[in-house]
Amino acid sequence: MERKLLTKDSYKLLISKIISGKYQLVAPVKVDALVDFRRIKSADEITEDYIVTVSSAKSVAFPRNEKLFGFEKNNKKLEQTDFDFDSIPHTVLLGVRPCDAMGFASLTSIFCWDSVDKIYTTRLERTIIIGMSCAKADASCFCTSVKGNPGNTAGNDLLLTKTPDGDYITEIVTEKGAKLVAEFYELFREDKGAEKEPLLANVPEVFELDGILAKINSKFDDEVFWSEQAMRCLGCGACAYVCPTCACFDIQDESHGKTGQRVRCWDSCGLSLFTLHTSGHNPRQNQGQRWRQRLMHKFSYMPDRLNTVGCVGCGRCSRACPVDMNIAEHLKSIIDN
Amino acid sequence: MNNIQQKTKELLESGACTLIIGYEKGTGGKARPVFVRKAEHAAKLIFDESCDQNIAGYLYRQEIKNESKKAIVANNHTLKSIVELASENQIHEGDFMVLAFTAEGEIIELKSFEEIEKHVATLYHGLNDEDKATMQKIEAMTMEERWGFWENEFSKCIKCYACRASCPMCYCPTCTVEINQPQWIPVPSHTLGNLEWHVMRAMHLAGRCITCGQCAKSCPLDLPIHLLTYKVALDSEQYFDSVAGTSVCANNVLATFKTEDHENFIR
Amino acid sequence: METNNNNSFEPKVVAFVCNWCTYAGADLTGTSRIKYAPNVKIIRFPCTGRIDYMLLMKAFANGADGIIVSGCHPNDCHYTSGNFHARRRWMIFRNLCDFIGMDMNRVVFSWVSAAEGAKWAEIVNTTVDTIRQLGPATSFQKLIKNSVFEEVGNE
Amino acid sequence: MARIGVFICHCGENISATVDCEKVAKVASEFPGVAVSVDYKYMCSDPGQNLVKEAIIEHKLTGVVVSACSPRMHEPTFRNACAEAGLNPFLCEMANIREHCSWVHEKGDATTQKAIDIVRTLVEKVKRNEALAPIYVPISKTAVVIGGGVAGIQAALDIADAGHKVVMVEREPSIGGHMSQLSETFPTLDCSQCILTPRMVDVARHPNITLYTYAEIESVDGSIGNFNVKIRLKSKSLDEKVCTGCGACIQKCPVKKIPSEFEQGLGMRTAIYVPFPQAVPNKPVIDRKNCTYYIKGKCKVCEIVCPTKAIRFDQEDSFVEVQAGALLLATGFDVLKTSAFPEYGYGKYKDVIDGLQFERLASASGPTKGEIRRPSDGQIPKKIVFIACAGSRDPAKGREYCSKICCMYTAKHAMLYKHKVHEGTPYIFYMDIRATGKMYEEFVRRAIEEDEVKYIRGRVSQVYEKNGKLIVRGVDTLLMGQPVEIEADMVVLATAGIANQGSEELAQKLHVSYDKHKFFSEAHPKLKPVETNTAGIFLAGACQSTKDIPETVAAASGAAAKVVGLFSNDMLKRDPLIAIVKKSPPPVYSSCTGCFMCIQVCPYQAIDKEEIKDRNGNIIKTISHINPGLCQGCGTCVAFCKSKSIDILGYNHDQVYAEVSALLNE
Repeated sequence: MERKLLTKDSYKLLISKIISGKYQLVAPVKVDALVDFRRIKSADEITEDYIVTVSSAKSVAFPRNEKLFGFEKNNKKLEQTDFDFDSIPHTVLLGVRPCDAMGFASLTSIFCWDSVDKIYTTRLERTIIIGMSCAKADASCFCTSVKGNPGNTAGNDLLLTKTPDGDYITEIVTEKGAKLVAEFYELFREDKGAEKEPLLANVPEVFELDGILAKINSKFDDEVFWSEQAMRCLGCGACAYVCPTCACFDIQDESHGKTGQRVRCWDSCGLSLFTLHTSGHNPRQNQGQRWRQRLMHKFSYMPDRLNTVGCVGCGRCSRACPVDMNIAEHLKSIIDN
Repeated sequence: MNNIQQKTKELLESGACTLIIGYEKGTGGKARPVFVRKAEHAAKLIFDESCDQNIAGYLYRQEIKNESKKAIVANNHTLKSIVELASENQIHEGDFMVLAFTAEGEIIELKSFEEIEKHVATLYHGLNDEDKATMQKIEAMTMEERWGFWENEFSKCIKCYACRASCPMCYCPTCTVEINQPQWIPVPSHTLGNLEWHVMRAMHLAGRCITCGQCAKSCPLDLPIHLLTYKVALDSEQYFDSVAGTSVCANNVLATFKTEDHENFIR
Repeated sequence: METNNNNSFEPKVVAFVCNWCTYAGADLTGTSRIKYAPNVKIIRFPCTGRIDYMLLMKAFANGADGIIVSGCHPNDCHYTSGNFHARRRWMIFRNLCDFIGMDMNRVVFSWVSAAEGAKWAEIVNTTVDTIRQLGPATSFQKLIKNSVFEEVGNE
Repeated sequence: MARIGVFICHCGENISATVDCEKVAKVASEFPGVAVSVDYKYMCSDPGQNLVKEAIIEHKLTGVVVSACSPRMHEPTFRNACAEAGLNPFLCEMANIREHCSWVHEKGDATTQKAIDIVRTLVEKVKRNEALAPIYVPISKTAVVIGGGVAGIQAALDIADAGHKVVMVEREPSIGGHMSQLSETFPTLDCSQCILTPRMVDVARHPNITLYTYAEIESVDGSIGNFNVKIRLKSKSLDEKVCTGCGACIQKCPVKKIPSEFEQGLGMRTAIYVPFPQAVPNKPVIDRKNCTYYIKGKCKVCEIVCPTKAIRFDQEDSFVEVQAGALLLATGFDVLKTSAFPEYGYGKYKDVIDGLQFERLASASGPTKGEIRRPSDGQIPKKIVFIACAGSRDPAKGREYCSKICCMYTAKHAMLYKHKVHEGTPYIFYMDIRATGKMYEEFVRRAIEEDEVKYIRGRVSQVYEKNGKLIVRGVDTLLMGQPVEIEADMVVLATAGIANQGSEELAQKLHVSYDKHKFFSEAHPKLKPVETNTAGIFLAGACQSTKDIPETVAAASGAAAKVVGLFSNDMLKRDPLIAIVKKSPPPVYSSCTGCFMCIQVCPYQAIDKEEIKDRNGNIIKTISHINPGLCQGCGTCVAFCKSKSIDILGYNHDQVYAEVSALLNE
């Protein structure tokens, strides 16, 4: 893979040039005590002091609310305003962790499964992902258990790895990445061939993925197992909403008087309403069944049908969970049990 | 710490209890709720300062209601919530055992709602210094600043409803947000709908919020939404002398009235 | 808040009133032919006790610039105590709204009896004047406009 | 799909002078769901109504908006018209563009636009209206009258005479109440017993009245039309069916020194007794607290002397249950008896008595046979001081209200005294004289002018005994606060009338509200003075606030009329605009979570609990339930319920939400 070097000064320059150019730049910034992605106006806003951002980067391609089309009722006639693809901005997404970047593959596999979701794909196409390798990890990280690693290039267009002297090793992963480098070629230097591995965080493997994949289906009918696992789960949607691969959505019409819009917004299988039928019947009656769905979807249905694991080991769900439903720990118990 | 393990072990061994709801050490050493059914697992249980999560909400969960002999390891927040939940007819005396702690850390069993009320009466009911300071800061702002502050906060809300799920007082099997005829709270998480949601949530907690702050602690985006319910709790106390979680037979502040209630804002 | 210097601004005001006192009072304003500003439109409720604070939120969310809530004077409630319950609810609600920075000058609470036709006209006129001075409820209107297109990058 | 008809009325020129009605009709015709929209000169005229009716049939309308005057004016008119054309009347709404629009605004676009907005709002509402039918509740045509004083007697007779069954429950061994204790009555000075006793006998004899004396209400459940009243019949230790009321037992009873309640402690009675000679029923009861047999286990003299062997020492309390359509509370009042006035020496000096005791002294059947003699030594007092407002209008020590009857009975007392003791001098200390009834002022004037009663406007500060006289110290405020001291032989306090003992307990059993003085509260101080806020429970007499006899009887007849009115139909027809607890499919059954806070909110006690059971009868959950017979449709519970599990027909969530939205958005 081709490598370049971006000095710390030219890194800042690159950011300024991107902002002043045709791209909008989205990067991690400090939002009070947290770090999250925001559109930024200056390089100073960016922070590097984070394990992962609170929210995943998925909203660049799969925003939490997406207006699919607008409508207006006039004199008993309905007029529709189609989605405006021109409104999708060209975006550079900076500071994405390798786990997050890997998540786009999962999302894409869902949004392009039987038919292609043009809005999603266009948003993703217009986004250049500049990843940032992890130098730190915490107790919730487990990317190495799902075939990722802190310096994984997959899903990135460029991957930066910060060296001790503050420069960035730049790996050019895709054509798109190469184009961006070409666009700002004057900022990139030749790589000195520094070793990347020692700069990366150590993320121990919590479980053996193949073991899970092999065993999880056999646990499906073990109601006691799932209900014990989900005993403390409160049934909120925090895990799904911060997850880089959760793709479930709801479709809502929002209207004021004669005008309105159809909106696609995030939804979560953890919420009891998710599967509630009009009849009152709920095929997933208890939290154990909903929790099972979450794990099965990621570790059985997606591998089976989409040939991809629906989890990138970012650990966000565990961090966001009010009751510490640590997914890695629960997965491990599938093997142990 | 050991006395909780010892006590619960005895309860499980003797068969006095078949389930203990308590705390254990979770990821990164932070405390989390745990359900212990076997005496040999009693060693998992901890009780220390990190156990500040309000876990009273588990008491009315159907799975747990079905358990006949259960005990809950209750911190002060949980105790207050138990009182409030009892006053709202959601939990009933004798359905569970309550293990609490004296100021000295001694484990005690509170055998009746009356004993819990008495214990709760000895506890501090106000806000902590940090929250007090934040409240004062917000109240000192101009109206525009306050709006700006909350608009920014509400814009971050992703409507995961962790605040609702973790609040022991949010026990409705069908929440108003789940009603779509009419759609009181928009499903998408835009600022306008988020604002409506948080205002409604705070209003629904009028006279019921025991100021544990669990909603904010649970928020993945760290929104200071506990201040909204605190505001309502403080007003309930200031104007109507109602403090939630102190009396099993108290009437809700908005379910009662006095003919001489304040009305200087009414023309 | 931007003040509106444009004279063309016509405030949109919703009045939530009880059937027995204020609705009848407004009828009396009519039969007495007392003129008032046409900006206020009435929604009838059986009692102030029925008026859900979420409807006030909905009024702002639908673009109202101001709100009047009005019912029977204390002790005059057709249902004896609906207005007392409402009064407590409003107290808590308006303090909460004030806390989040909503302009409570835009929400007028009043008691207007079936005999107070003139008071109704006065309440409407002063409310419309106040809101004319405050200008459109831009804080809410901004949220209404942005209600869907808020995503990362649009903060 | 909705097919709404919109009918814009010009009201002559009342509307069209300022509103462009044709434009309103045209714009409304383009609203979604509107099938027809027309304007017409006089919509309420016959041709106008026919326009509505024909449109309902021609366009198969599912809803109608008549855009005209206030619904308070013509809503019934147009709802009837709709019903005649086969449309449920509750699918018709009025858009008030006259009182709320054309009459209050100048002619112009803004006024027309407002009319359009109002019409649009009501169109959106009516789309969500439901066809409703009046609620019918079957009525058990029996009234339970609680209390057998003059109020209860009057009400019971009125209801019974109208052909309905009455069950009267009296706590004491005899009916009659306070009125039977009175001597003469103001302002006519006719004998109280003479007018009351025949009425008492009427009650006992009336084929429609069942009388339970020495009985109390044990419990009440149910609601208007169908109360279930459980009555405790306290043991009289006697078989009433066997007893002939000969009185032999009373004469032979060895315990003779029990202060008589009827004589207000001024006379004595036996342990087996009838309270007074004219008692109804005139059969004795044994006062077990004072009976030697019950205290010591032996005596039984009454059993020995009874010619019919009616005494039953081992009789226990029994219960009867009555299905009643209405309850009438006539439990009366009491007088403030306490040592509330130590400064007046009440309870300390035998010759300081209250007004009710004076009535017994003045009564021909009383302990002194109607002669005014002081309790201490039986002497005829030469000077009597009457003190009005003893405890009334006294927020500090007594009651802040005016007891209302004292001014008049004190004047009467002074007058009776003067009539019986011509040389005597009556003094009355008073604050104000309130003589507002028919012939009342004249009565007081007579006391002052003809009977020379000495009225002194001022308060008494102290009464004390000195040399066998009661020294009354007060001030005369009409003489610039000059101190007054009277050496009296007797002092009569017009003590405050207070709520009857046990009224609070009874109110709680019946779920009727009461004020801070424990008097029962009327449903509306002006418009519903004899109703309580619990439908089907009515009030008569002094249990609501102290009242004199004419007012009590008027209230009793008023309450009786309400009961008779209720009983005039087999079914109770009620407006269907009431609240309901929403149900949903299993496994939720209802979003109601059973916090039952709504029960506290309801002003009408219309909310109770409902158990949802599976087919084996196991309780799945307990939720709130609103009794359609009691709900008045205020909707306070609707706005209170957090989970929005309660809704109200006619103003439901969907309707009002749509109205807000439609009012503000085109």
